[in-house]
Amino acid sequence: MNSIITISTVLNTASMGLIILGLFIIFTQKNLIKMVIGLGLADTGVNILLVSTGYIEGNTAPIFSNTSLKISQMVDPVPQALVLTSIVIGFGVSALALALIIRLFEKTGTLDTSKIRGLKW
Amino acid sequence: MRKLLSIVLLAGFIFYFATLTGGLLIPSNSSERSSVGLDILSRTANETGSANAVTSVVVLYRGFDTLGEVTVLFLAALGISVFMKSTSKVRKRTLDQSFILKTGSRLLFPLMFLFGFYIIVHGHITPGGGFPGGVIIATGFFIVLLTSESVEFNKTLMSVLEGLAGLTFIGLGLVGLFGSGNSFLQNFLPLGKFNTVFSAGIIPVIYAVVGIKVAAELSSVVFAMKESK
Amino acid sequence: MVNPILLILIPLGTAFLISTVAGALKNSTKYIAFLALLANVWISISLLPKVLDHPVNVIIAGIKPPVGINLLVGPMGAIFSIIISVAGVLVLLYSFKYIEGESQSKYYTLFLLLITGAQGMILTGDVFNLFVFFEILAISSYILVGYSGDRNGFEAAVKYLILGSVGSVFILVAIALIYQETGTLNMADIAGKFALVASGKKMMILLFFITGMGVEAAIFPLNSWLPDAHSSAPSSISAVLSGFVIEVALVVIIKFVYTIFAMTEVLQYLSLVGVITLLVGEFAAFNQGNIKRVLAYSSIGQIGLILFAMSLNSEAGLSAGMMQIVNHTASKSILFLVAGYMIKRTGSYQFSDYKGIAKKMPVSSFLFVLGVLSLVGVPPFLGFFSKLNIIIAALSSGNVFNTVMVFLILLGTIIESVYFLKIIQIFYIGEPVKEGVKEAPFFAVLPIALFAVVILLGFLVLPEIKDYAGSAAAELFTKIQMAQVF
Amino acid sequence: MLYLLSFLVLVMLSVGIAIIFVKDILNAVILSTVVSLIASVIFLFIAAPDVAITEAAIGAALTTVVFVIAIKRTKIKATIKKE
Repeated sequence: MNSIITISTVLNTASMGLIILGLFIIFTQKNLIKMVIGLGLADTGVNILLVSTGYIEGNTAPIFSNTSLKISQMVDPVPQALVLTSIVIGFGVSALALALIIRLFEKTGTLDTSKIRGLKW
Repeated sequence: MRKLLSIVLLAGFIFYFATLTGGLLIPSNSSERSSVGLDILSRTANETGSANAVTSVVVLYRGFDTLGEVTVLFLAALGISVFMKSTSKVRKRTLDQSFILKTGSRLLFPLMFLFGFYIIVHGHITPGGGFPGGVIIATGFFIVLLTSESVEFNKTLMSVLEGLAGLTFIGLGLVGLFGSGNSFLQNFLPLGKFNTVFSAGIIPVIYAVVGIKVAAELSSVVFAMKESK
Repeated sequence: MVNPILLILIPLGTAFLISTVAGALKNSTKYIAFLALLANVWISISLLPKVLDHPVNVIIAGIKPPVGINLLVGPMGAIFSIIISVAGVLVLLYSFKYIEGESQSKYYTLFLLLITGAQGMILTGDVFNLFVFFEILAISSYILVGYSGDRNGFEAAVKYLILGSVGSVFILVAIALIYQETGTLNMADIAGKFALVASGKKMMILLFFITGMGVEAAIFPLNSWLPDAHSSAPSSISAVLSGFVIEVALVVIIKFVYTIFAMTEVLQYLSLVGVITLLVGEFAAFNQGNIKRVLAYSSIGQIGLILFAMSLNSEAGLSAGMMQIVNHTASKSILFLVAGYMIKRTGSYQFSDYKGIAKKMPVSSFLFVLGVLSLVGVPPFLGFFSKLNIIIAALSSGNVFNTVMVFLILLGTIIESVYFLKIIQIFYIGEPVKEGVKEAPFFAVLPIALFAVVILLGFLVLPEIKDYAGSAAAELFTKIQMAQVF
Repeated sequence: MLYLLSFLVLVMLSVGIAIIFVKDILNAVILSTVVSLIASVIFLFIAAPDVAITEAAIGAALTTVVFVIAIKRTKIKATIKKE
């Protein structure tokens, strides 16, 4: 493989980009809901990174749907199982964050972190 | 000040990640790769009887993680019900839904339920399983509850269902622990014929429990957020 | 047969059980929770002698590691699960009267899940499993911080949640990179395979992990959430969060550095970070007027001290750090639990309103003083011996850096004693201004007194404590336990 | 395959960057759903159908539902307050 751009570099760019983007949104945006969106983006980025660690170019999904499939032609199933867990956890955290934000909004009337001054941010 | 700090932090992070991608994420040579996953691929068919290796990892090899994962969803549902508790009055629906919507949703619900069930019980053969299947069943509930006035969402029933499904999961594991296997979540059912629905021992059973739990938890998450006023 | 997996399954199963029967039993579910945690205490104590000579390796789903998940319980795991179960059961007893309101069963479910997460993080032998339990611990703490339902609680919970989730993103990146490099998730297997990995790569992965876990452990630049979260939570939860949650995260970091990555070269920086954390915490605590914020900042100071002790790269330092954790759990729990009833009785968070409260709440105030004495390190309390051991361990390493650090620690201790004396002086001097303040109920005083027994009579069983802490230190330092998995 | 994947990643990242500049929060949520959906297509391409299904069902669909509920509940109150 002489070409610089391979599937795994593309995947790494995607995951790195999404993680940095997500963190950027969390640290610079002031809207709380947007911060949660940033969290979701960073989670997606990590998930792509995890799946790409098990990816072997040209191989098929790890499902023995017929007997002709060979083990050496399959990708690693473990990272995929980890990502299933990570997606569900990410959803749980986002939903919880939004519920908290709704209640905080009911108490303060704003979603802007610079206007919520009960505690030091 | 905060913005400046975060930009400095992010610049550091980008640099950090860039060096990492340069040095660390060099595409590894597939022929030399040795990993737990490739080991699992070679033994899953004989050991678990599940055609879908991802399912066998999720339910059996890393079943303890899955128990933790449904616990996280349980926690999220519980947390939302804690935060929304002080305002949990049942809202009278004033919206008058159209006849087509109501009838359509009632027709759709059994189909969605069946489809979700199909996805769950075929989790060890095809892609899918407890999590997407549970989501589909939960979506079926949403459609009915959003369109018809007569059906009320029963919170107590849902929390009982969540708890019972969790207890069943642990109970199935404990049968393995105190039974012959002497280890938590041990597969104690026969493996059956490879690539059929009734195969793979406790995998479909556990996935069904996971599906019920996920469906109940997701419904209570969405309804706790929506209904409380 | 005592199986360590029950330490995780009993609280988890009880949490599900409570959710099932909450409708029928209403608030009496708390007794079920109490029984479950008592069982946990018994299991963890009977586990300790078994793990001293060789660790217990629990295989899950009948699949041997590294393919399956295992639990690996050495002396450190056993000691920590005793700390978690005992502190848990005492704080639960305190909550019986302290927590009021309608849906108490939810509080107890959350509390049990918090215990589950903490036990799982300490006992597991698998990196991703650690992450799952970390999330259980973290999410239940977010919810419990906001449990009181007031504005500050929600705000602190949102802040804690966002920072904690950023931390978990970092941890997941570290796990993905570990899997990329070694192709395994089992801790012992990783430790073996990491020997072949270039140290630059290992350092990067470790930095990711420390950054992520450091948010939960509240080490210096990552601890801005702690004062808010610990001061806004219900006091029983503050006691638990300060008592063992941050310590669990810290010990996981230390465990990774010593055994899995075996990179003792980062320890120098960690000990510097520890001292900075200590000074930041103590200086910030000095200016606070809110009693719970004082205690929260003092927790930051203490966590810095523990981090310093544990990153001295010597067995003596590690065992002194373990002792300090025991001391901090007991004494900080006393302080938070007493503060909880003082806030409840007077309706004020400012300690300047507690003038002469010792006349109205004599037992509580006395217990508070005991907690302070042990936290600051006055003989003959447990805190004196643990601090002394830390200083001896630091000085015996013989380098100038550690000697300077010891002076900074002593400076921090002086500041700490000054602000605590200020509070105690307010308690005992002056006439009570508030009417209707009365002593905390028996069920609240009893667990506080039991915590006080630990720090008061600690010196009687000091050799034993030292022994156990020493074998826990040896587990981390010599890595023998890791090698016995396969 | 490689070019298709690169194209998808490019679109995904540019949609992600657009989130920073979008003023209306509902639009931002919809853009994040787009990112999630593209991610799920990427998962399908890199031989992870299980992940793709779960990401589409949970990451894209359900998360959006929850976000939209949150936006609705934080907006209605705001207009009431103004009146």
